[in-house]
Amino acid sequence: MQVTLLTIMEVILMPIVAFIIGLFMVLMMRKLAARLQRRVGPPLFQPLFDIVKLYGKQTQISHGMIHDIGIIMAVGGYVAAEALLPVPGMDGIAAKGGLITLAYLTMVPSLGLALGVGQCANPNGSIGISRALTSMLAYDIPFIIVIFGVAYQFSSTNLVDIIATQQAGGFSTWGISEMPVLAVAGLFAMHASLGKQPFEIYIAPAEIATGPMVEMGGKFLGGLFVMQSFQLYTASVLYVSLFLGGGENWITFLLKSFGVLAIPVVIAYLFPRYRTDDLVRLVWKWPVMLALIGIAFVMN
Amino acid sequence: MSAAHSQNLNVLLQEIEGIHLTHHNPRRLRADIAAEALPALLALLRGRASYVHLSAISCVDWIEENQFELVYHLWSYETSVLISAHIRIPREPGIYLSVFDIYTPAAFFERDIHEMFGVYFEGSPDMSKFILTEWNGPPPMRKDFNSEKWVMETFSWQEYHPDWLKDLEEQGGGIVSTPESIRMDNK
Amino acid sequence: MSNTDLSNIEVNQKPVAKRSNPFANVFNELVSFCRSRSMFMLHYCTGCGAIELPPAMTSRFDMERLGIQPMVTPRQADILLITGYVSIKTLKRVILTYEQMGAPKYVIGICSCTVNGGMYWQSYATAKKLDEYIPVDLYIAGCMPRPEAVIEGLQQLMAKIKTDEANSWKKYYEHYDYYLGNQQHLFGNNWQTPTDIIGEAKTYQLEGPNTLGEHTKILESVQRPLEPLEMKL
Amino acid sequence: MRPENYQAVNHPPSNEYELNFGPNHPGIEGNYALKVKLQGDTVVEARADAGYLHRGFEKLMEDRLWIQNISLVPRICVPDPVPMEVCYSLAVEELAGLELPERAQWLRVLQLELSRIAAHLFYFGGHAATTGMYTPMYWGVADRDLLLDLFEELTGGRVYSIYNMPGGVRQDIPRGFLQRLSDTLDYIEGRLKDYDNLFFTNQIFVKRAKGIGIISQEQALEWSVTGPNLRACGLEFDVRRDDPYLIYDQLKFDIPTEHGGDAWARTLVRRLEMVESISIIRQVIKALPDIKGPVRTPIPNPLAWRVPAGDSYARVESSKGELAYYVVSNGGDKPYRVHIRGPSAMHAVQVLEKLAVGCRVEDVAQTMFSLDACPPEVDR
Repeated sequence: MQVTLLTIMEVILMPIVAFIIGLFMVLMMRKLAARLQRRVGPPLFQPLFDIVKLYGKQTQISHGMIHDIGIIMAVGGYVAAEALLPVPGMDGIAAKGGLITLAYLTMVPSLGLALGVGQCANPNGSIGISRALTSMLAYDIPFIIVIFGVAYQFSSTNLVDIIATQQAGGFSTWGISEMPVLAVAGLFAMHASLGKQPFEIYIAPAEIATGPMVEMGGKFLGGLFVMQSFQLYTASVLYVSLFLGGGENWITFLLKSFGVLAIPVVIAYLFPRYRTDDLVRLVWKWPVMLALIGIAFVMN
Repeated sequence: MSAAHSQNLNVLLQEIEGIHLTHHNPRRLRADIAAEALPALLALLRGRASYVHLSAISCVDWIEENQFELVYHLWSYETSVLISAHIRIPREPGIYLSVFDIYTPAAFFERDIHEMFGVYFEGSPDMSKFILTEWNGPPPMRKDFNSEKWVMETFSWQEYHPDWLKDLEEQGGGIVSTPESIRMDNK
Repeated sequence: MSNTDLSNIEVNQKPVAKRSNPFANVFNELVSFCRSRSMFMLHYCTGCGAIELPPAMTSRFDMERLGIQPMVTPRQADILLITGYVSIKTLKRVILTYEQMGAPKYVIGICSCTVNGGMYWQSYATAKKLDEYIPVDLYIAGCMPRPEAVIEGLQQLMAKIKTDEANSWKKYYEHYDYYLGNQQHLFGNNWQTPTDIIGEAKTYQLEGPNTLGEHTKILESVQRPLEPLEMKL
Repeated sequence: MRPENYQAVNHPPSNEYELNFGPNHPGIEGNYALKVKLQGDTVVEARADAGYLHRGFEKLMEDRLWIQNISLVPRICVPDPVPMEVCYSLAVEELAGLELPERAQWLRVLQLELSRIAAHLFYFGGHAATTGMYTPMYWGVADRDLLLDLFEELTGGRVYSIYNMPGGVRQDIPRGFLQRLSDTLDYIEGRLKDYDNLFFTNQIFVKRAKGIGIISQEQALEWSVTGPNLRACGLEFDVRRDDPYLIYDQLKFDIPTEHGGDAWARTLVRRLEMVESISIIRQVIKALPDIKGPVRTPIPNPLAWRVPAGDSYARVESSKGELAYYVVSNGGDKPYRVHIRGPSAMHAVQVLEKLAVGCRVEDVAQTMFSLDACPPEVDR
């Protein structure tokens, strides 16, 4: 009974922790961008101000039931995913869920967004969401191969086990030193899943006026901002869990996850975006090839 | 410009009847011709004198003479002389031939002149409204359209009566003539 | 053109019921504070003033340190920056844009042209007083105002938002008849926008005595009904 | 129950649909619209829609004094205002037969080239932003601001300087200005390396820009494309050299050309032009201290100044192409007619409409920005 209560507490607490860390990740992203662009950047609590303000809008322009549900799905998918991502001291239901469930859950937000945006009937939104699904199709293939490789290496799809194995052996058993090629492919897939340049085809303000976000205002946009902070958190923590041995304690956990996230963010602000077909061609070529080579090494 | 080029050009231009040439300076040549002869002149310049660049078509409304003046500015990348061909057409009905078949960019200028002056160009590919799609009045660039009068009839103005002005007025000063009266006095 | 001058009319504040819960006020104040510290602006490049916004946004003056960032579509934005003279063709789009924004929304008129026509006062193509067509919170005069002036103006707006004084968007609902009348005067009586302002005013209880009037009657007589949208994916 | 804020759009089922670029869209330069018809991802038809920035300049100028119009003309092209003033002044000077002092000519060249650099920096930023790369935009606009500071010091105005007037320029340079100018140029030249690393040699950018919006040389001549866009097609033509005005015939400069005729070539031409402009300003800095004399030919009472009847056509190379003023006087105190040939009027309407067809929707904005269209010049 006690264990179950603790689990429930953890399941409630983990998304909240994820949200707070995610907000700081958004802040880090914007600060890094500002430093690269030779300016000061936003104040410390800017991401929170944005979200509170958006939820405090007095007229909320909804486009119907599905529009509302779509946003809930987009945020909910990530909230559920957070409970499956172990953090130091809290495992949540990670031991029961496993990697495969997590991989499925990270796809739910895109589908939810597609539902919600479809209701808006804005051509920019429709193009944007079709691009988002295209890019999901592109990066999911290396992502799944990488997950398969990791699961094969550690003979488990249980994230708790995977982290424990890596922590037990120290740096030499970390995913990144055991399977470096897969780690590179994983970084690629993670960058693409964040939707930042050069993979930012579905926001693309100059082309389709921010695509899926085009009709979103007030709490809907707020929902997307919340989703973004969850997205950054999920991607970096998943990568840390798979390849960098998870967090031994909170300090190393935060260092690792922020450090991993800094790589795609810095790259993002130095490159333009690809065209849609170029992106698919690129992602299906290099990360997939790397992932397959990596898997060949793992299986040896 | 070399002397040979200039010689050639002068010989060529003499083929057009009733042409009157004036040299402003070595690189500007003004040609006054009859409206009927213009297409022949342009075809000649483009076909045989390397004048491939139509710089602009300007329209001037000479309301007192009841005429529109159309000016075709042409430039040759080889001779480096700009020829301005001036023609006059009657203000009513204000119809002229398009030179789109000789110079493609004419389409833009003719469309522009059509909506600003109301001159219709026969044979131009597109004479629909472009800039003034929300405008229902007469062609605004005509001299008989008074923009200021239209503005005064249509719009009202912001009151500007700050505190420092009120203070001045209490002391017997202030604005003697309003901006509106000055504006209308000018006319 | 209707003669009432709205520039001095205050928005009639509805008496707010005193709430016993002390946290209710805290929450309202938090929201106002966040509103003032996070302003998403939609800068409609209606004119020359648009050229001084990139400097204000980019590395040298960096608006983002004040929490101001550019947004792309009206739905996402809080502030509509009208940067310069508004030609009649643009004015239609400005009104459409303004109506699509989610309240609370603020309008800043940059450049002298939005105040009184500026140096184009004679021009047949530009509208003269912006606040006849949409309510304006703040003007930043100058031809064109420097980036410092733009940022200063935005900071003044921030101060107004923080104390809940920037309420011009309510004026649009409460005096819709006046604004609609001026719009009809310029665009003709067939003018209508896809946004149902009267319906919104009713839904959010922002109706005032002047929401409906002779001009809205004209609107009702020419209005094509808005059809519900079919769901499609 | 919330009010529904949309209108149903009942199109027949089809894979063709329309998309509006603009007038308020980040992929559009200024207040301008492009309606495109898409088939899948490919544009099958594009229509430009201008007039959002129309102020009726030509009409306004007929109502104002010759000298008053100087404050009106720079507003026609906001990113690159100086050529407008210079061109108008040149046209009026030709009409009035005013002799331009030599020092004023050098000062005008100085401003023209400064303005060209500023406009090109703005262009790079905008072009990079259409491809989703914002850092060059942040850098470019901030570096352009340094040039605006110089303008402010020289003329008193950041963007609209209103410094040129018929007969010369308003005042001489401030003390120490040339040194500060030279320092700023050194800084900008040093920064060009950073831009090269970040932007001009960025492989993804090159991949995106190459092959976009190709104009062949024949097409360019047929459509009257001018300026850097023409030079990107391989034709070496520059009004500064081939129809020289001011003292450009005494200056040494190259005319960079490229042969692709695509967005990449157009970007590269402008990048090379910036270097040429810097070298021109350096020549001016070197020569200016030795040129003595007034900076302005006095004109009679400007409020009652009557310019002799006649017409003149002045041309200037602006950063966008060939800019021309056709000014007609009937001997009055106001111009009888002014016609402005904005350089973008050609490539922002006709050329863009043609180039956009066959483009993918990703490349529409980039095509427009690579042409460096300036909508207020189209609308006037």
